[in-house]
Amino acid sequence: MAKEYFYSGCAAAAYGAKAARVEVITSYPIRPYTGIMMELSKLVANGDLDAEFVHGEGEHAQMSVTLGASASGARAYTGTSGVGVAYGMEVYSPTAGGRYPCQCAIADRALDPPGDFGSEHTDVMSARDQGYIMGWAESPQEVFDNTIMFYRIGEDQDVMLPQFCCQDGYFVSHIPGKVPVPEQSQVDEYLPPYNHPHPLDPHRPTLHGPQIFPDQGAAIDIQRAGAHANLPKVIEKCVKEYNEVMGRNYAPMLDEYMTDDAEFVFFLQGGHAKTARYAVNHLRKKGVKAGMVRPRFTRPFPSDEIAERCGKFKAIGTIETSTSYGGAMRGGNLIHEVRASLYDLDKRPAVTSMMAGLGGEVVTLDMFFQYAEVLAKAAKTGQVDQWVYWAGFDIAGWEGARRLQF
Amino acid sequence: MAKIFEVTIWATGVLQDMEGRHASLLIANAADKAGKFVQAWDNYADLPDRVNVPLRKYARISDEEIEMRYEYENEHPEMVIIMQDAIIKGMNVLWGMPKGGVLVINTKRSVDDILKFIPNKDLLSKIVTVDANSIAKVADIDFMGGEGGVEVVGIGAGPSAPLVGAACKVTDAFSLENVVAVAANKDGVKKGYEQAVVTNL
Amino acid sequence: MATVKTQNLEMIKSTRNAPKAEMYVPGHRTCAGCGPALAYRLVAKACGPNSIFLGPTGCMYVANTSYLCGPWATPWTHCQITNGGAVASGIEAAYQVLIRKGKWKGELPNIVVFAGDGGAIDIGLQAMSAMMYRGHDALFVEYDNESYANTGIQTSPATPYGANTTFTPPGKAIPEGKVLFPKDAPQLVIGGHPAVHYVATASVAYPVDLMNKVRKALNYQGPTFLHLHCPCPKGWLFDEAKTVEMAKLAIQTGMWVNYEWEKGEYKYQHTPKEYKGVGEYMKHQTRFKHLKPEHISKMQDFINAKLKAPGKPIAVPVAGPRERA
Amino acid sequence: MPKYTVKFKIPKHLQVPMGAVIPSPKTENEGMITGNWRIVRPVIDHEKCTTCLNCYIFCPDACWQLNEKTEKMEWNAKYCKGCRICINECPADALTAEEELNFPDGVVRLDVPF
Repeated sequence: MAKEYFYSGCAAAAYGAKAARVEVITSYPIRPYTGIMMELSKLVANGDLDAEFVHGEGEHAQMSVTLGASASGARAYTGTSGVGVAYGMEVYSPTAGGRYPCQCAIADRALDPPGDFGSEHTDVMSARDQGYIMGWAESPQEVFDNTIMFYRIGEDQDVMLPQFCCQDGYFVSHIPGKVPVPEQSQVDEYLPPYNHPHPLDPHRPTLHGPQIFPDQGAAIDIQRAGAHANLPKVIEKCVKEYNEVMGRNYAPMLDEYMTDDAEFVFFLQGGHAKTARYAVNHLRKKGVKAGMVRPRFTRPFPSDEIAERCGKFKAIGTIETSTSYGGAMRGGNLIHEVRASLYDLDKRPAVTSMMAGLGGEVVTLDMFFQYAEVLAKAAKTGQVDQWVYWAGFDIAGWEGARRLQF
Repeated sequence: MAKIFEVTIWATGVLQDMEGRHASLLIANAADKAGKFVQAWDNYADLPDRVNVPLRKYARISDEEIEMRYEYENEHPEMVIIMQDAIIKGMNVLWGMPKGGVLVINTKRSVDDILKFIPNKDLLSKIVTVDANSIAKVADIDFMGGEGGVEVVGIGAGPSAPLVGAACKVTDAFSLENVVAVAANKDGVKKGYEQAVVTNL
Repeated sequence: MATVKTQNLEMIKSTRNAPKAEMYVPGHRTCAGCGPALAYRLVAKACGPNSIFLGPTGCMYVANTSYLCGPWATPWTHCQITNGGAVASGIEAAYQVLIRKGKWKGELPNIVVFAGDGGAIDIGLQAMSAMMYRGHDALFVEYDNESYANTGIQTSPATPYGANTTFTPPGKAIPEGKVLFPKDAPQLVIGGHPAVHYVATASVAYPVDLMNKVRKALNYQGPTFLHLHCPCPKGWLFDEAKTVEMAKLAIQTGMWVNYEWEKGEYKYQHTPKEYKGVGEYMKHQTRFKHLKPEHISKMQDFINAKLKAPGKPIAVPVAGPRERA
Repeated sequence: MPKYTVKFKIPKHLQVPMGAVIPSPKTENEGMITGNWRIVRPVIDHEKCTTCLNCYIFCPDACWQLNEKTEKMEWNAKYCKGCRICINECPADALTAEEELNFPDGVVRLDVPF
């Protein structure tokens, strides 16, 4: 039977990778994801995990090592944070386009300047359009489960795509939570050994990635697009099976909380969803019909589900944990895709961008309450006064909404 | 859409990369002088060029605005210019040519000798031969005419001049005087025109 | 516990008993008379079928795979010009674990990175150095055609002093074209990588020697480095029939020295009794045509200094900030 | 409500295998036939040839092979680019350059240079 442990998000990712029997691991230190590799190196050193541990000379090398290992038929695992994500950028498209389903754990971190080790989604959100599967976990348990689930989804022969398995730096990666760890036999039953249809193998030689004519470019892009088109089906299947085998109950795409009769919802990804749930509870006590919607995947983006299930709300506040300077609405990244997903509905909710959790700042209950006021008003009037709100900065009388930590 | 007169130039990689480009530029610039709408470009997939690889350079001339500007190839060249005669053996140089096209070739060989290597010669109405190499020597190959570069030394100093000069004999899309006007080696253009042997087929 | 090669590829005595099988087969878009292509063919011949080749971006990627095909009878993969060493590390690590787990049966394949000078000692230096440091059992070959040739001949750290490239054109202000002296590639590897026990330079002018150095490198366990002199008719601007002749001239003039560095010991090959002047080499190449006598003698001084102890680092004249091209 | 495209029809000439992975060639790469690059071809005089194998070992395109039965060098017209290295490196002057157009055949004719 599953034993329960008290794991940080980092430890959860490491033990998830161990359960997935990763074969090639490559590391480079950067806070806050470093803990994942520290755990794995111990497991390898003690012989608890039979894998090659390659000390990369940078994130660019980490991504390259996992690409090479994955192309040779080994299950490969790496990870990074913040500026490291940016440094690996060149290799993301070759990995996704080459269809090498390796996994890159992300404990996100603000980009410079100046040096800031706090959580912010902007780092990996900037790499969201390369073809990677990508989604944020809310808790160490979900980090553990996603690590295994993402491999299963990415290695599906209809998909064959690499994955960003994301968690909020510090908030999820460093604050331990309960993680029920299943038996290895359960994981083996769920996740078959990695099998690449045409690896780099002298016994059956193939050439990987020769030049193509510009005219063929669209055709090869369509392959990546097609793999993403297959994803919702595959995700549905793989999450369902995971729930059955491990006795969990994950929604495939959209995790909803108190949405049945909600007038407005907070729409956000990652760890701050925890706080959002508590905020919703308090608001409900006050008779405010608030709810929360959390996409489990950012790529593929759950636009179908949003169009299907979020049209009924009067207002949606996308709690942005990333920046999109100069982008539409001048807020974060989520609002672009949420608004776009709702566009074809006859009756559309009012949607506004609500900045929170940038650079690792604490997203307080109070902030959700302030934003709730805005959304409640929008729900009444059917429209928002601003595209984007910066709680505590752009509206007077919000003392305490943002407090300095030290 | 307006009728477009397409010219495809075949040249030898590295050795004639610049000359080939100059041939297309001579044609385009000459037609431009006559107030036509023109276009001249290299085949993108043929570059980076390699020593001896066959290269394609293109020119287009039209009386009206050319609406399809961003394409890779000339699909239907009415005139094909060969900078180095051995290319006709290895490549279907008349690829896409509508019936009644013209072939201009830099060679010291006889027309019959050349036609032996063109199985689809029935597409041709005329063939023009000229020994351009004996009229204008190729200067030392250097990096002056690099991909996308500015032609600082002027265009048409080498064999491209007499070759395009010869082409003037069989088309009115661009005129001798305009080619002379834009070419660096004006004498070469004239000699090419005079020495060109036109054969009707 | 690392899987190690048990193979002992035997030395090739003469051209005649070189392996017949071509692993780098006819059918590639490299220049007529391409030095790197010749080197590739010889390296692949020496490696044999149980090999995996990596092609960082460069001529030997682009020209060899234009379009959607390639000339390798073995497995091959493209990698970025930046990461040849890192992708090779991943492949080697994968085979270590796959063999250990019994998922792949057979001798650890020869993993060979075939990188240009840019992919080896310029933008690819970091990944190459890390592969050497970590001790992956792979061979890193730098085919040196002394420029970024695929993009139309731009200067690289291997481009010799005084060469005309499309990024170092000679002009009134900078008459020499390139004013800097090149990096010493083998020294970069020898100098700081304890895991490396074998580094050698070879030239396409001496194919048997080249093939044997490849095999010697492959017989060594752990990382090894080969620096191959590969004349480039397009980039150096000489008649493509003279590719091998240029390589020979380079050795006769001291512009290139064939040597092996084996566990700290230097051994030299093909040293001429008397060196010709560098002018003898440079006069055949249009890339040096613009040079004045004083430039040639500057090059001669540099070569003379190098030849005092080939393969060892020497001080080079440092260019002023304004002229650094 | 619009739906996503899930199935794509890709015309044959544009089809690329998954991840652009293709099988390795065995003895020649017919995707790039280069014999049609030649301006001149090397012609061998078997009388003079000493089968020193310089042409074989110095050919970047592996276009000279020794036929062990006949002990004669065999030239690969399909791929030889006519670089003339073999002619330059032949110590016995057994090789000469002749214009390709002096020969009626020996070249695979292509529509595009690839």
